[in-house]
Amino acid sequence: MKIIGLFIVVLTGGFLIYAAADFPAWGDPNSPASLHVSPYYLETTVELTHVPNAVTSVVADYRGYDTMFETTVIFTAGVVCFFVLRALGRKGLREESQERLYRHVLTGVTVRVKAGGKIPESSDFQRIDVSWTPPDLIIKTICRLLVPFIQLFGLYVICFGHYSPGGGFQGGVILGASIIVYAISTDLRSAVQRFREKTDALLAATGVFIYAGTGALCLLLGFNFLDYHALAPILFVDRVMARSHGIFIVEVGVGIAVMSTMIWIYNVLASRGHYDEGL
Amino acid sequence: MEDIVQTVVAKYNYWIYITLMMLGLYAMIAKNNLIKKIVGMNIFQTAIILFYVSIGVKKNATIPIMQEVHGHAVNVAAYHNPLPHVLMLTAIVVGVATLGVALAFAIRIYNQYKTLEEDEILAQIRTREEQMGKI
Amino acid sequence: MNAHYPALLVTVPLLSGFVISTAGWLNKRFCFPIAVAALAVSAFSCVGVLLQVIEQGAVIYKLGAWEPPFGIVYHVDHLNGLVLVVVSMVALINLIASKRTVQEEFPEKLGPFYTMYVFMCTGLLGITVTGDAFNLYVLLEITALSGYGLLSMSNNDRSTFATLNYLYMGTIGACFYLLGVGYLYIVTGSLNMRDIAQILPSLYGSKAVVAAFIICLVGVWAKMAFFPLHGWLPNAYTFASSAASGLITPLVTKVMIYVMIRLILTIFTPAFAFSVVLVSKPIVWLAVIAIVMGAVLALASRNLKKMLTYIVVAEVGYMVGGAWLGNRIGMTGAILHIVNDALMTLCVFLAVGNIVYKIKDTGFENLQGLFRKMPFTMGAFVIGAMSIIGVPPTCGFFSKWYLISGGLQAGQYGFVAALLFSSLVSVVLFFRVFEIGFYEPLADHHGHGHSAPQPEPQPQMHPMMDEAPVSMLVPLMVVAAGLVLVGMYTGDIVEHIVRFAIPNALI
Amino acid sequence: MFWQLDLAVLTLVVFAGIGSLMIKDLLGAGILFGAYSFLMCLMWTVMGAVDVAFTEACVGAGVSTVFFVAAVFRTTRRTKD
Repeated sequence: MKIIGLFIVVLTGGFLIYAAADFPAWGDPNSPASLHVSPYYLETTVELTHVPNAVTSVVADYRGYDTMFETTVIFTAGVVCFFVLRALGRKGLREESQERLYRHVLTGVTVRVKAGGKIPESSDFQRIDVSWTPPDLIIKTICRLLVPFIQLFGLYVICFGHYSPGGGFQGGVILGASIIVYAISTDLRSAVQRFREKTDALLAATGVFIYAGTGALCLLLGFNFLDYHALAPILFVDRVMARSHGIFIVEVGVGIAVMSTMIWIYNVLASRGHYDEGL
Repeated sequence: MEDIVQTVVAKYNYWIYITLMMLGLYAMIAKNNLIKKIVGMNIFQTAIILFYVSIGVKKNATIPIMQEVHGHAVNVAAYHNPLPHVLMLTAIVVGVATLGVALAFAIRIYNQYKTLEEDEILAQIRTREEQMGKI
Repeated sequence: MNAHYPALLVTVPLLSGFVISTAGWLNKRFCFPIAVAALAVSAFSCVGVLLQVIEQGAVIYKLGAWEPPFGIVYHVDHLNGLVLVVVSMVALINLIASKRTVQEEFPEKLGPFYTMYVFMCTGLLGITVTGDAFNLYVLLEITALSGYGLLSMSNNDRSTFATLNYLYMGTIGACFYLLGVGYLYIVTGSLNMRDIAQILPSLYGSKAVVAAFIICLVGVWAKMAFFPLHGWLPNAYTFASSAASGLITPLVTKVMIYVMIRLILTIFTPAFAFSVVLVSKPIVWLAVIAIVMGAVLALASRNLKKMLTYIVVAEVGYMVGGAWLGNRIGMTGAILHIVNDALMTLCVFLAVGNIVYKIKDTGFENLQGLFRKMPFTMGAFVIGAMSIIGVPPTCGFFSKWYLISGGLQAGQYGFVAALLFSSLVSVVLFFRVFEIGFYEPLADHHGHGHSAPQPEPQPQMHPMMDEAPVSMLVPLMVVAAGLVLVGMYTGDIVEHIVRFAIPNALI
Repeated sequence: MFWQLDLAVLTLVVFAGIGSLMIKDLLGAGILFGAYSFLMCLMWTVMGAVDVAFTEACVGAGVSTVFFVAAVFRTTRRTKD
């Protein structure tokens, strides 16, 4: 296999290098790629959409249709991970049918409960992971302190995408990362308690639905799909600002979808689909 | 000397992207471990992203965020080409989506076969089939 | 609303996907009806847009109202209009036919299953309808990801590993396509297919354009399982659940062949593909090897479903070879075969789905006495098999006829011989199945507990008929009838649709 | 922009990529892949693709690495190659 692999790789690489000889020089401002379509975006982004960041305006407006599917790709990935790994119902393992560990908080004694066993109803017993390490005060405190700031930054990135690098996708990932950090620093169960799986899945669907629904709304108002001009009478602004606001609405949708999907995928992967024990 | 350096620099990005891409492709074909293959797959994808980003570069230009707000015409040559950046945002997202799905499959396969090595999995499948055939 | 058909046919399934996903968490009963409604609307729009195309020529839809080279446009002409109708119909029929098996296999995960199902359809329809090279890539990934999800879960525990291999291959394919688009972009600066086609003629000498063409082709071949890159297909499709293989087997390879034809005809134009790059002869020979290999491997397999997947590999060879013959008749045959092959693959896979539903396994040793047990299913299976073999009243005959005459006209006798050889092998293959199912006596031991062994009073008069439920039989019958109907109206399809799908430059 | 720096980072990227494929420990491979992504993100910042770099910093160096670590934690660190 290694020899075949090497052969294919050398062949393909040689072919690509051979073809690269005809490329325009790196960084040439007069290359065809820089002259044909892209100047239009740079010239008209402020004039037509009021968005100085050309990348944001192209992502969410000129080529917004791509981005809608891009968000759908992420959502699909979440659905597929859930579908493949998540253990549910009779095929899946209910909590009682599994061996699990509890810790008696007052004495520090660890109790192993065999499959099918029950624990006395008492708040003294705390469920712990199989590979449990005592909670580290420093890590726990710092992560708790950090989480709100990470979230604030994520919101800033989503809202300020018009004027600086960033936007719905990056902000969404940062927001998702804040919950993931919380899940890692404490344990998965307490993170899931704050952000339930159902909420998560519904939010993910809602986020993408906001995007596609905005497009469909434009269509219902008699314009083409995703033509944000249509939103002008609803948002009480002129047509150019309508584009700007349309981009913002869409970015928020992307942010929500990406955030929830990232958390969803992490939870499913880290708990092997059981949603009980994480990293 | 300056000229040679210039020509190397002019296409250096393209050589690197081809190197990385071949690295990823080789890992996907020749590596035995499923997670290593997934790493190779991601290297393969980032190499293509590097290629696209290299297309968008203009010398002595700045990031594609407009500075003058109103009035005079935009000097296009002063800003990098935004279109490849847009395309690659999508490609990165697709990359992480594929990564998540691939890892989910890897975990599921590990649950079934208790190994991530391709040859060991294939051996297990073969023994199982032989047993099925006998029974 | 008429003007919005091209947008509706993609976005209605897309939007329904989110609703289905939500319904999966709230009330699972609604998942199936929503999916049916969405795909029905989509199929209706597809037919509507095809009628528009036949009446008034190509339909252009600007998404976000941006002008073509700057924004994304949908460009529906006769070629993709035809493929759209086929894709949406096949998806709808399989959805209805597979309701029961899905409910039994994934009772807890109906929501995710139907979400992935409609996303798969969205992706396939989007690939077909789009006029933008990069948009095609994104949709390719949606199709691929939801396809991995659908294929990976089944009662067979080998499916996940087979799907992971498909994922590696599929990612390589998609990345190569993306790279090819990048090569095109670096020399033309455009992503719109028709815009690229206008810029390209002045660049025919460029090595980068040739490289772009070949890289795109290799990527698409990896996705359609063309001969040297076909390794992932048989396992991934064999071990999948019936509902998933009924959707994916007929459609994914065909849509990828559509993409290849679109590359040849629209982006690079026939003049470039057949005259500037001299690769058509080697590709036809590769197709010959694909056909022969597919036929031989099908002969060697002892499982009905696996045998059919190898036939799919051979059929891919038919279409790639036909498209690369470089003449009008061959191209007509290839386009016609996209339609016919989608239908006949659907037919046989629905029949296999019914068989799996009743006897759980498709190994040859379990098929004994099937004709007596499931006469309607096997009747439809026979029609599908006849079509694959190429027996006249069914549609398979006509496309094969076009392919053979195209091969003769181009002087590619190897291709003609491979087609005839593969037809002969198909005869052997299917008659072996018929023989097992028809003549051999009903084995005693294969009741899986659903019918208690009791003395049969009149075994001859009342054979143990144990047919699949009506909800699975009716769609199968519809498809089988469709095979004959499409065969009868082949002349009209060629006259009114396929003829206009091929540019006049191709003689 | 210094092209020397550029070349150095590009070369480092290749080494990080090779390293993540050669190392005989899957956790290490995941972490090195994170380093690779981060270097890549530096490259793209230098090239002026700030949005892409930002995304890669969040996704490639951040979430992807976490996914890798989670998957390795739930499977095994052992690898033969």
